[in-house]
Amino acid sequence: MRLLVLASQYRVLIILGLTLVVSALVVPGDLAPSTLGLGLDRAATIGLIAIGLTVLLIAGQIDLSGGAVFALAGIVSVILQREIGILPAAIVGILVGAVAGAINGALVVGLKVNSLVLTLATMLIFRSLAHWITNSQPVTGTDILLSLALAKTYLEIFTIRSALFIVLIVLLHVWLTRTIPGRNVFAVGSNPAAAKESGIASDRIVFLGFVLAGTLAGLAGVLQSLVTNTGSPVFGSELTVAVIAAVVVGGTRLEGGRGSALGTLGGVLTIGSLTIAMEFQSIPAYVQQVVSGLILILLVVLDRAVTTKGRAPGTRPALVRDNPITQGENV
Amino acid sequence: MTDAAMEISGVNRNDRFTRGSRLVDMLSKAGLALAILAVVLYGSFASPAFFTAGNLLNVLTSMSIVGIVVVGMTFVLVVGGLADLSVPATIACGAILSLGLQPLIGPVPAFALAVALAGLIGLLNGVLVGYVGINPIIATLGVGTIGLGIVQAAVGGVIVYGSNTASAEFAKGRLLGIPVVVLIFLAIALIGHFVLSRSFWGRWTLATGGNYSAAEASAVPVKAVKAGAFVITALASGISGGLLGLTLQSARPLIGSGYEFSAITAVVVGGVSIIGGFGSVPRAVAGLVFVQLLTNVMVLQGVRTPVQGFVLGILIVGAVGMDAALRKRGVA
Amino acid sequence: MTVVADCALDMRGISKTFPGVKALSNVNFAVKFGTVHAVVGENGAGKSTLMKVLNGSYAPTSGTIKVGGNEVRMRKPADAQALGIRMVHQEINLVPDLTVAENVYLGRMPGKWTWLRKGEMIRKAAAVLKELGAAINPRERLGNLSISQQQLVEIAKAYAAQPRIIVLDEPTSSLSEHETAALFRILRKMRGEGIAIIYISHRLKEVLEIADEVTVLRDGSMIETRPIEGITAAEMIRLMVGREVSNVFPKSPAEIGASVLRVERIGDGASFRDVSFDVRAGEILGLTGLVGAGRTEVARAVFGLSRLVEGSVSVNGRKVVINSPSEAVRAGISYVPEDRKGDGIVPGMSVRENISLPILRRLTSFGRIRRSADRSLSAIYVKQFSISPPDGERRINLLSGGNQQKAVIAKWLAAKPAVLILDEPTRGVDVGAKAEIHHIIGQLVADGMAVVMISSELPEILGVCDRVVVMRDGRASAPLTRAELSEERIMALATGEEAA
Amino acid sequence: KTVCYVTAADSHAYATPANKALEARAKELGVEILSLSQDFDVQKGTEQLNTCVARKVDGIILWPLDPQAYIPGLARAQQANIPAILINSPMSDDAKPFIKSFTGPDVYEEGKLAADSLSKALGGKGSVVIIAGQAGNGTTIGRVNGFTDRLKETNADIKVLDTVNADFDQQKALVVSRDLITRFGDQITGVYANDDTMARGFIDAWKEANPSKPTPPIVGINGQKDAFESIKSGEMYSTIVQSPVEDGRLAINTMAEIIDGKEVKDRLPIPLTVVTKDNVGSVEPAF
Ligand SMILES: Nc1ncnc2c1ncn2[C@@H]1O[C@H](COP(=O)(O)OP(=O)(O)OP(=O)(O)O)[C@@H](O)[C@H]1O
Ligand SMILES: Nc1ncnc2c1ncn2[C@@H]1O[C@H](COP(=O)(O)OP(=O)(O)OP(=O)(O)O)[C@@H](O)[C@H]1O
Ligand SMILES: [Mg+2]
Ligand SMILES: [Mg+2]
Repeated sequence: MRLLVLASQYRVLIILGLTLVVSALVVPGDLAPSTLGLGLDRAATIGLIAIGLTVLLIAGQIDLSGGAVFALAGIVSVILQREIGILPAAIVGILVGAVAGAINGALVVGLKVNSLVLTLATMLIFRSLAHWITNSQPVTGTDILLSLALAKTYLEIFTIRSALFIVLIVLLHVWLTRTIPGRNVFAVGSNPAAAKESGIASDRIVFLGFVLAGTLAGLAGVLQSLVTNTGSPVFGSELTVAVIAAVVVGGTRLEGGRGSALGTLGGVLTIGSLTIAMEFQSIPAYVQQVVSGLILILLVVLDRAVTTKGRAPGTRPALVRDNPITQGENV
Repeated sequence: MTDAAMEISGVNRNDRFTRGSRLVDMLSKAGLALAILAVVLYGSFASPAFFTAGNLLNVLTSMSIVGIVVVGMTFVLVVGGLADLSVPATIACGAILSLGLQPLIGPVPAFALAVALAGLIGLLNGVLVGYVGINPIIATLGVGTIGLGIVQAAVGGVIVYGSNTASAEFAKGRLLGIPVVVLIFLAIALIGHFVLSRSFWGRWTLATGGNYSAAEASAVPVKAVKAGAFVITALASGISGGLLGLTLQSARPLIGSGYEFSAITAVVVGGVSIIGGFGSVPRAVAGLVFVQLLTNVMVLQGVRTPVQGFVLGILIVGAVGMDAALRKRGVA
Repeated sequence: MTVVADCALDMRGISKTFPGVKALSNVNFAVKFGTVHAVVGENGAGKSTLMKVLNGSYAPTSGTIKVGGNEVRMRKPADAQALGIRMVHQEINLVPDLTVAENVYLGRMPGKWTWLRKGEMIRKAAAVLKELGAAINPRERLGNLSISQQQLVEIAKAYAAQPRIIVLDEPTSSLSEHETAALFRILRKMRGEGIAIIYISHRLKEVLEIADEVTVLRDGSMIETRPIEGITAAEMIRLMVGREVSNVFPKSPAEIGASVLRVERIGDGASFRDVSFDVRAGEILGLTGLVGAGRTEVARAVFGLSRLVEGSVSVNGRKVVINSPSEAVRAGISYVPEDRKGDGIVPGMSVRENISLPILRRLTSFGRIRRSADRSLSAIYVKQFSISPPDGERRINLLSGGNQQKAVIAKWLAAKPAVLILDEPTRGVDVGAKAEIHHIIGQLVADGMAVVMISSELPEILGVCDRVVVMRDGRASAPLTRAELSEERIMALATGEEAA
Repeated sequence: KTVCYVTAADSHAYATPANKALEARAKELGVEILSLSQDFDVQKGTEQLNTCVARKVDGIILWPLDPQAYIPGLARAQQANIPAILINSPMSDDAKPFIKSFTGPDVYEEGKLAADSLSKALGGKGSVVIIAGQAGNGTTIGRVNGFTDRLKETNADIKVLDTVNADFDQQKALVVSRDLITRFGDQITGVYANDDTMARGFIDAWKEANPSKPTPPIVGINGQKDAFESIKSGEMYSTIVQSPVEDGRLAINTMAEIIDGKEVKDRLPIPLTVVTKDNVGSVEPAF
């Protein structure tokens, strides 16, 4: 039992280690820094969005619209390049992400509706907008050299994108564990009613959480568009699921109140290196699917096993049962 | 309050209790009917092709396949299971197997086996969600991914064609002028409605969604009930997939993608609560009718696909927002 | 803010209407600084609602509130807190995923700017908990505590905020005598500091002990405010119910028969072990002890809600293995849980649907619920227990606590059990309803049922039980017979200290 | 020698046989294939190019799903001296400097052939609907634009009533076709579907609505088996055979030549055959 609990606490490290070891065995030169850097860059897009989602999930909310915001922000940043220049266009793109997040947040807080359904709807809206303004055709940027520069690796490991991700996730870790607003996020996710009663501005926290998630999705989308010099309405359609998987593998609970930035980092890296390792082996996509699905389920089952059995058998779950993912509907 | 009840209480302390929530209650029930009516009226004015038997039958036929899934998904939402995201996998399973097995064991056994195997996927979901206690979103996402991967590996990505014309004719045919798929959908909806609103299983489903621990402490087999909702959805999707395969006479692994969102959309627009404990099959079907009619009107008006998506998105926001507002007034 | 006279709080003409219920009508309520002001009333009288209006949780439909002489408007709890008002809720309202210390300082964690000063917070929280006499580790995750421990944290949280007005809504309902005494020490200290204390309880003995003034509510209206001197429990009860309530604890006259439920050396590997007792037909067996002694866990394990790892259970002389509540029901065991909101009711369902839930299968033919059987079942119990309002179709969460409790008991009687386990059946239930519940229990044993009653309230245990088992730290004492029963004896067994 | 093959998908009616043919041929040539599947996700593909570069392979065969997005990745391959060619779908002209060749069917050309075929069927006069694939998808864009451009070019008196997306999905095509038929009814004198699967959807919808009326001339693309049946029975007018086997083999053959240091043409089309009732007996279906 002890072992299981330990295994679950450090599961991300264990899996990450296992993945690296296995891939080192099967892939020639996998542990070379450049390959690691590749995995990291691969993980950066998922990772940036995962940062926002980690906060939201801890606060008991979810955002399914990240992939669509990703596409929309990228498109805007590319379209505007010709009009206002690359950097301003990029900033506007990120702002689009922020605004999209603000819309999500305002609707969830204002209408007091379940965020799962709401962001399902806004996902549709943002995705439709992306198709609408591009007439469903991909759009092209002005400067391909910039793309090349952005994708360059420094110190053999970091691209600008992956370095940004690492910095942000470390910041997130400090914020979540060491600051009062960070702790309040947990309170809001764990028991919204109690948080409210205690004078915590839960609505504001939830709203800002959505803004953060939108902004980061926007940032990731803008970076992606700069790196590929393209904005496309179909970008990011597979992203949301991967991001949720990464965050959950990292031990953040979908019901709110529990989670950590470092866990998310581990989850993102795990998924990144797993993909690279499997790709190096030329494993067919559907086998990759089966493997990722199995890992996801096994991890969550393990988590269940230790959180229910880790406590003395027979003890019952906490009295406060408000499920925060459902927050909003019956306040 | 009935007169008899008044008599029992005898005392007048009970005039504190009134039935203030009735109006709101009605409004939340009638809201959707009004919305459907509005769409029908608008459609009839805007497009001469709309209010024709042919078009309405088209709408009905188009919604039947997803409608069968909607019936199952209602159970998932009511039992507090959030959503079943493995529907694309179960539909693919139903479609591919019901066609692929035809040459081996004949059309009817193939169909039955396809539905049964889809049910098995549902059982896996159910065990993970109901017995192991995993969040349904994650469990069905994972199981769906695995299922779809296996299906793809099994058929190697190629299209599976039907080989039995009789079954194809049956699935595409009509009975008394009504397409067979529509009849099957209606039958399944009726059964679903009966089970949810009249049978002990339905009461258990509502109780489990309403308060899991209280239901457990009331000797309701909550785990089985929760698992059951996923099995029901998987069986429904299996049937839906099988019918889809038969009508199209071809099936690909990705044949069912998008059906999970359409089904959830319909159920939610129908006002079924995503936190569970509340909802009915007619409501979900009404949600489906509304969405389908609206889409149809837009198509007939030549509205472009992205704009349709945009409108639909706004609509869902409106629907859930209104539902939440009404519910808040109805019962605090 | 200048304090006008000693009037801490003055609520005038407060009304509050919920859809379907007028919870408060034109209530006037004033509290002075440096006093303990008790509020009593039957279940559903509107006590909690009045306090939630004061706390900013509910906006009043009409009326004015003056705090410290100034008129205020409160839109949310934070507004009330800014005015120095703190409330300990009837229902526990804490964050399970944060630590105890973080809960105590929830919403006002100490720190410069936004950095969290964890060490300081834990130190302070430990001090407050110690003062309350609660042995709780401030670093522990709150969700791992028992209800009563959580209740203590809830009190600590309000106390640590150093309020000017503190509202305690049935704070002792899940506390033992020992912890109640510690709480009263603190309350007296706070009174000495000039804090206004509003104290809601159904335990009139406590009210007489601690309060300076008492306000009685009935059916949403203020009946009277009086100084505590010169008022008796009987008088308070008369004001509350508007009639005389004679025998609060009726002794059971039933004839004792054969042993119905016998548990032998059971244990769950964690919260209790080596517990043995038996209950006979027509007998009420009391199960008491301090908070967290493991009574609830025993009951839940016997009922199949959690696992037994050792020992045996037999009903009517036959050994039974029970792994789920439905097996328990089949074996003839019913269990009324202590946590009504969490385990007792399905809030979205009507009283009728709640009552028929455990025995639904018996009301169905070919899977279909027989509507008439369903209706008549609930009608019988609504009438028999005079559930108010007497309408089986009303959603159960719109009923007051006591009426909900009656419906939950009805639910379990409908299962026609051989033995009924009641876990704190009268917790947070008013005197009138309490007497009714005791009356119902009396009837049941008279009809030959065996009853196990878990209660923390000694007078209740002494009043109704034929034999009493005392638990301490997961172990059970040998049963005490009526002749051996006394408050001192029970406390000695419960605390492990020899009686003086 | 190792060649990185970034394919559109592992599991797809067209891609799977193309992949198989490519890999089989590679074995014959003694080339090792590192096959990466994008699963129709452009972003994944752009990142997979980096994996290829990191693996230091000897050549890259890319199945692009977007006209632009892969350019930076291809540029990086070029910096690493890895030759790259495109299979199946074209990219924009900006990509030219970074690739050695493009082998595969010309989707734009397919659109043009379809326009000619439908023109012929309609005698140069009529009004048609286009059932297009996924919005934003390169193949869709090529096939639609080739068609409409060609109609303009030839000044045909053919009006496009509407273009709707059905995502290369038969069921979606069935649904949109029902609506098209309700909306335009007899105005529809011809149909152009971006692939045979969707053509099938239209046929089913037509038969539902007008059980006794013959279908208008329908032109599809791909040359699937069931399309051949439909052409034989007269339900469809024509399709364009584009053989996935040819597609795969040509790509790896070309790459092998490049690795051997030979010069290759920058555009190597696979043959496209328009199949109508006249030649349906003599042509092999694509899959
Ligand atoms: N949120 C609500 N919505 C509807 N009715 C409510 C609500 N809260 C309370 N009520 C009703 O208002 C009345 C007063 O309830 P309240 O909780 O204030 O009683 P109480 O005196 O605290 O009773 P108890 O002793 O059982 O706690 C009851 O009839 C109750 O059913
Ligand atoms: N929600 C919970 N989570 C974890 N452990 C719990 C929980 N509730 C109780 N426990 C533990 O179970 C043991 C027995 O508690 P139990 O609730 O059975 O005692 P009790 O005598 O019924 O007291 P009370 O009901 O007054 O709290 C205690 O050690 C307690 O800490
Ligand atoms: Mg109360
Ligand atoms: Mg207890």
